[in-house]
Amino acid sequence: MEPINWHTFFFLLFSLLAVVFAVAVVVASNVVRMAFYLIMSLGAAAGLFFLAGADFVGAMQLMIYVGGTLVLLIFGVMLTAQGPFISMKTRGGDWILAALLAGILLALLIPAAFSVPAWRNRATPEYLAGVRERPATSAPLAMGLVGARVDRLAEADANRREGMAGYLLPFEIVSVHLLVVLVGAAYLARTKRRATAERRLL
Amino acid sequence: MNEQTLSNLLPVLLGAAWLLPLASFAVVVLVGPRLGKAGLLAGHVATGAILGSAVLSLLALGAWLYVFGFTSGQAAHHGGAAGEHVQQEAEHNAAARGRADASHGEGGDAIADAPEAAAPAVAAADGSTLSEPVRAGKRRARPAPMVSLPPPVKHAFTDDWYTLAEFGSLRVTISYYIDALTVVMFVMVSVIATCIHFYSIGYMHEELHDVTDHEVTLSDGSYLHRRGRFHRFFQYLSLFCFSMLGLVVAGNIFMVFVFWELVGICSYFLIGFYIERRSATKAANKAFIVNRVGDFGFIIGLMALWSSLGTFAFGDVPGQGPGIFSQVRNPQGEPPHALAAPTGMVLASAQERVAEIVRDHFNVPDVDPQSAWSEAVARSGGWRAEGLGYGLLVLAGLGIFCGCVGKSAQFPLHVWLPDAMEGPTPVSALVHSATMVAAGVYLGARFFPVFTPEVLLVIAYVGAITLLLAATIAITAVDIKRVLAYSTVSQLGYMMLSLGVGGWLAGVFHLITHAFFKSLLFLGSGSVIHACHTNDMTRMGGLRRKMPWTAYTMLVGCLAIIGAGIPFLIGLSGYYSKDAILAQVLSFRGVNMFHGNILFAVAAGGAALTAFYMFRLWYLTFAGEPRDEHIYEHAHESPQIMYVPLVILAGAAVVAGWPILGLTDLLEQARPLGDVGRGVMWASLAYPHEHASHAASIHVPATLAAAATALGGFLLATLFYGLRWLNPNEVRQQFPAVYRWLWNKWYFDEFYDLVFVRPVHFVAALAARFDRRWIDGLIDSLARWVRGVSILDDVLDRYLVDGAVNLTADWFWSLGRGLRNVQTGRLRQYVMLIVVGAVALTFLLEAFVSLP
Amino acid sequence: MAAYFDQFVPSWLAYLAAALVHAFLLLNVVAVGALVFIWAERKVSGRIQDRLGPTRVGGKFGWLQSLADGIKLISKEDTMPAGADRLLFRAAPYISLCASLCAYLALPFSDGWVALPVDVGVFFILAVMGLEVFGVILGGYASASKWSLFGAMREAAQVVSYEVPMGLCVVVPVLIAGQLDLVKIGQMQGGLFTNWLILHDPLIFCTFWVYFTCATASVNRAPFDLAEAESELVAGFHTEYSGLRWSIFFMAEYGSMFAVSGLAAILFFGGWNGPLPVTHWLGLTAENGALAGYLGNFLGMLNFIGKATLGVVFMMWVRWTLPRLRIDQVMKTCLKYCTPLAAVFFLGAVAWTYYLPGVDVRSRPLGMHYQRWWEEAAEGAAESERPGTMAAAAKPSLASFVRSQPQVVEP
Amino acid sequence: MNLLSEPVGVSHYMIVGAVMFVAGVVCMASKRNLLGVLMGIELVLNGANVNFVAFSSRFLQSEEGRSLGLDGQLIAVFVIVLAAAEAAVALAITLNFYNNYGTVDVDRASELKG
Repeated sequence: MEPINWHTFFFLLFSLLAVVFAVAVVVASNVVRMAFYLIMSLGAAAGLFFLAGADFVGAMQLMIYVGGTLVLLIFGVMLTAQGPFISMKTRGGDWILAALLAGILLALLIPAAFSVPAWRNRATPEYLAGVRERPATSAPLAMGLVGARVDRLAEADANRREGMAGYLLPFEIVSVHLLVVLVGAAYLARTKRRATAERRLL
Repeated sequence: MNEQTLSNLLPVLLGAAWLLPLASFAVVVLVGPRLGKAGLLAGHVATGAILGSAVLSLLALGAWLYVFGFTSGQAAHHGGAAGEHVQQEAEHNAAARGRADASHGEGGDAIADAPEAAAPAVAAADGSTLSEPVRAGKRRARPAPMVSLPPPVKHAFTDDWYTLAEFGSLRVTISYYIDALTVVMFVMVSVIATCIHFYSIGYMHEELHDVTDHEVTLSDGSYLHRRGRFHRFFQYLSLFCFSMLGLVVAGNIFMVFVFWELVGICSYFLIGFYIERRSATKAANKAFIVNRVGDFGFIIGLMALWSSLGTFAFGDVPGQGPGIFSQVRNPQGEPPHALAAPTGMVLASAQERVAEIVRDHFNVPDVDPQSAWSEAVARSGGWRAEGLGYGLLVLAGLGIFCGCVGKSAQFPLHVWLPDAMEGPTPVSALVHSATMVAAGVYLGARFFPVFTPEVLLVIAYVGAITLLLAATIAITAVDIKRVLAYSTVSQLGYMMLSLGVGGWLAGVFHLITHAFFKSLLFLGSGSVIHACHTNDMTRMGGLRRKMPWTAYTMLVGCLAIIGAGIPFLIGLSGYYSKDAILAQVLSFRGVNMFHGNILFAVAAGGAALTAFYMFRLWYLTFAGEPRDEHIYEHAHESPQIMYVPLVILAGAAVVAGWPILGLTDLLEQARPLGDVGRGVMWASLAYPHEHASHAASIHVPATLAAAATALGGFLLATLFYGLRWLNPNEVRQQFPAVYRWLWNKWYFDEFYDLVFVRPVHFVAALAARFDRRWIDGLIDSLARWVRGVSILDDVLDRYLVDGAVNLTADWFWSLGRGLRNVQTGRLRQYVMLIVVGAVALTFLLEAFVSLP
Repeated sequence: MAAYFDQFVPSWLAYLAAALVHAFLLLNVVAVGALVFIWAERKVSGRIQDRLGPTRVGGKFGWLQSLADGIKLISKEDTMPAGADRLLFRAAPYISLCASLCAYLALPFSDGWVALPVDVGVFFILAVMGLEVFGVILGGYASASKWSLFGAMREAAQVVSYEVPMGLCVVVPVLIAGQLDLVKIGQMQGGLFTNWLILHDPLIFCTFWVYFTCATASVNRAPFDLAEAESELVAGFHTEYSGLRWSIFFMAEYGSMFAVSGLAAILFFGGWNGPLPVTHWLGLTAENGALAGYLGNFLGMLNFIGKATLGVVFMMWVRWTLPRLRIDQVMKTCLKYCTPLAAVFFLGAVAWTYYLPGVDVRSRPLGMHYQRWWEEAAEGAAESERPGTMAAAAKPSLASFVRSQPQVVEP
Repeated sequence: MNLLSEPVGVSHYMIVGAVMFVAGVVCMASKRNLLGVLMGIELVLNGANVNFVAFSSRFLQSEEGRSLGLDGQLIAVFVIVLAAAEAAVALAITLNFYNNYGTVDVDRASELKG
């Protein structure tokens, strides 16, 4: 019996969770349950990120994405706890169309995942032994965001050491974008009028 | 300080004094309503500005006195009629006697001493010089003092401040002409205006908040309710002062005209201040339109002057040609400053002869065309002797005087002034004393050297008619302000009469003194109206107990206007000036018996009437028992800010004429150079020198006549209204026709209505009918034609152009209708389409693009 | 440990066994800790209210009171409302407990004694602790009771709001340390207590109090326990829960309390480093042999647990001292006071480290030092036989980027 | 146990990403609930993130230097941040939608229908 590769084991575990809960999101009709499944799926994806060595992205995924989805969940509860909207069943025809679509897309994407030979090559134990156990990711990431690519300093390939400019400008743009979005969202979400009987009839 | 410094200093001082009210006007126009509560500060700004003007004017006066003192080289011998000058007078009389002795038989110089005796001699005398020999005789008779006398000089500074435009020889400039008259007028205008400004702050306080005008009834029966216009009132006052000061300081006749019109428009604004009242707007319109009639003559005079003289300037502006005065009265002539038709006018009148000369010169080759002009000028002396050009001079004088008639409300155009009482009372005071009507007399005085004897006689008659007319109307008037208005007209008649009989100094002197006591009287009447809320004297009475300050200051004003005083000793200001006028008329009578008799009778009668109606006013208002208890109950003394100016003005009214103050001496410095001379058209018309009136033989009877008439009028008024021994109603019933005649103001308004307004309406109706029938018809037919064309155009547009556009639009419409089926608005469908599109794109890329 | 087991059993089994042992230990820490804290809570509340608290079970101090409670809870009937969403109702307590436990994955108990040495430990703990509210919401919703739903919504609003100032507060020590790795942050504060970050500057001192307030609120403790306000909502989100499921919620709560207190201990109070470097003086360091290192670490762990327990006791003290706030007061406290304060402290700390880089009171951890990642990178570049131009050229330009980072000097 | 003992590669991650992506797309396409559509979007974005992280990982490559390095993680971070922004706006729109229509059924929102 070959020794269990724990990395693979956890990959399988998390990927299974992610995939199953993603499909569960599609299948479920209760909004709160959908949100629950979604959080599970996203959490599992965060686990996949940790496995891939992207600690910071994983933590961020947990914090922001899952936190954001949490709010979604609350919305779901608030908007649907009254009863009549708990389940908006998808019609059968839609299911068939969606399944067809999913089939076509999967048929397109899965061959694409294996189409590049380099992507199929796995890390050898020798190579992994050379890679340090847990690379520091947060600080280089932060430096990259403020404009310095310190992770490229130790790059062997001289070509890849070129262009060490980081992501300062995108970072600034995203910051401003976020601010604008928050203000806009706050503005949009103001209570302007209640739904009237006439509006409901529309 | 010397004359040079003064010539630099005065334009600055007076220019600043002139522009301060303009600055205030600008400030109030721009930010008026926001100045203080409801614009209260606007009043303070305007008052501060005019106060500044007054201070600057007084500074200018002080500077002038510092340099020139009270005497001038021209009038060293002049003295007043009062006791302080007895010694001087004696000297003067001695001189005159000496003169008479020395130059007896030499023509008109004898008139100075014995007018009646000398009159035939004068009439027969040579017309070339009349008054000049007086001076000449004096020189001969009293060589010692004569030698010490400097040559005739008049201190006047003139220059341009700014040249607005230059069209060929025409220079339109902002210039100044400053002599003693200008300075005195500045002081008078600014001081009185200052008093009136202060008074107005109190009088106009109602305008600080919303006003309900009980004299304006709206269509729904309610009274008009409007916002207060305090700041606007002061805005107009500032502009008014600016205009008047500009008129006074003006150095050319064009500038005078501009400010003349500005004064007119300001009075229009102020008379129509209560714009919602129909009577106010009508009065404002009347004032404005009647003034336009006078201005029409003014413009004719202006054109006559400029077209022949080529200049607007009064004096000789450095660097330019001679001014109007120098051209009319050539300083280098023989005798100097004698009135003669100027060369320009002579040439203008002799156009045909000049044309002949020019033709001759052009026919001869090799001759400079310019020489034609030189020759014409050389020959102009002969033409002048033929009398050419003199008519133009008379025309110019009459034209200018027309302006004065309009502005000073003289006989044919006097109708606007009583109606102008519709304005607020401080405005009446300003209009009647210092600004509007003073402008006319001021212009007459300023243009005095240009007036020929014929013109002056017209002026004298116009003044006399006005005087009598207004005085008689004033007897029956019951509106307190109207009485004062007619009194003003009457006094203006006095001034014009004085100017007309050659009494330049007396006229100007009366202008100044009258300004003080008339503004006093008007402000007093304003105070009464403020207290009683009515203008009707018949409803007043006994008010002196309620408002002593007003009553007794007004009493001072009445005494001043009737010329009260102890003969030969002392009197109020009116005493001196009216005395001087009567003396002047008497002096004139000495050489022109016929005219003189008429004019003196009118003047003396007018003096009596003045005393009568003024004291009628005072008794009716302040004395006796109250006739309307309600009004009496509510009457009250005005606030301090209103009666303090009254007191100040009363003080001025008392002392302004006192010889010790030297006002006449100061004015004498501004006397136009040269004498009036003798008429050319009416050769019998001769003018004595003004100083001839100082002779005791003229002076004493004049004083006595003035005192007697004033006393008579006063006594009559006292009998009727003070002591009530006589009943005015009985008199009224006895002479109903006369009463009606006077009550209806000699039917002038009706006459004008009949003679001018109705015909104009008739002609206008005719013109309107012509307009409607023919011109409108023509235009209507044109319009119909255009309409036909446009209908055709419309058809083309609708069916051809619109058709093409609509076709295109329909096409796109159907296209859009087809496409909208794709837009289902269903989110999920879109998502699916996106995915399908992405998949299709991938397959297409796979199929047609070779990926690396 | 896996290597140790590998000697006896197949490799995969060895890893499994090691994992199980780790998990058992962790679970015990939480479960036993919860038992102890519940007992302590009763005693503390008793003392504060001038009572004795439990005295009967297990001796004079009632040591076994919690155990007795546990047995009682296990024996109770497990009820579920008829309208409940059965799946979510069951899952909710475990989700809360999982989230609480996950925090311990990255919480170092001593130098290097951490289950999962994550590079972003602080961040990780905050993230997974935020998930605890998830279970509360699901439980509240699934109970199909309006009291539960209200409690859950309150909890959601409160926790989501308090995460903001809490994150801002945590960033301040992180900023000064230049690290997200809890182990390294702890190592930095070795030596005398003056090296503790709370004494680094006045701003971080103030930050601690804001952090503690927010932490109290985020673990749903009084005076911020609106979700279970018994005076208004019966029992809040756990109204319909009973028995073991109910107790699991409480285990999660006490676990979270300990976790946030531990985080505070590491971030502000030097973690496992004592006020005085006793272990160094005794020579109990890794240089003097594995056993000495192990002993030193063990002492450090006791130290750390003591500090965290102090924090928990402090929370209890607060709970029995202060009255409960209204929900609007809770939100106001967060949005109007804590968030601006934390933001100001954050900016102040940035300015402090930027303008006073020389005032660096951070530890010279006696005998220990750590390297900056960029120094490591530069060294790596030099070692790998490549021309050092890149690294040499990079250094000065990088220095300009990192002016705010205090330079490390060799002790 | 070949599956368990073999190390994983980028392709494995990509399959997981693809499944999440497709699940998200299907969710968007089939859910009538606006919140469900939002969840689909989250899934789609997350599927993409999985790929980015996989490309950036050094553990999934056969040799040093093939990975995308930190760029992949940075892009993933940006995606997460933008997803958060998107969620905020989308939730605000949802709230408005609910206020206006009294429901969150996207099929009822057909005012944009041509």
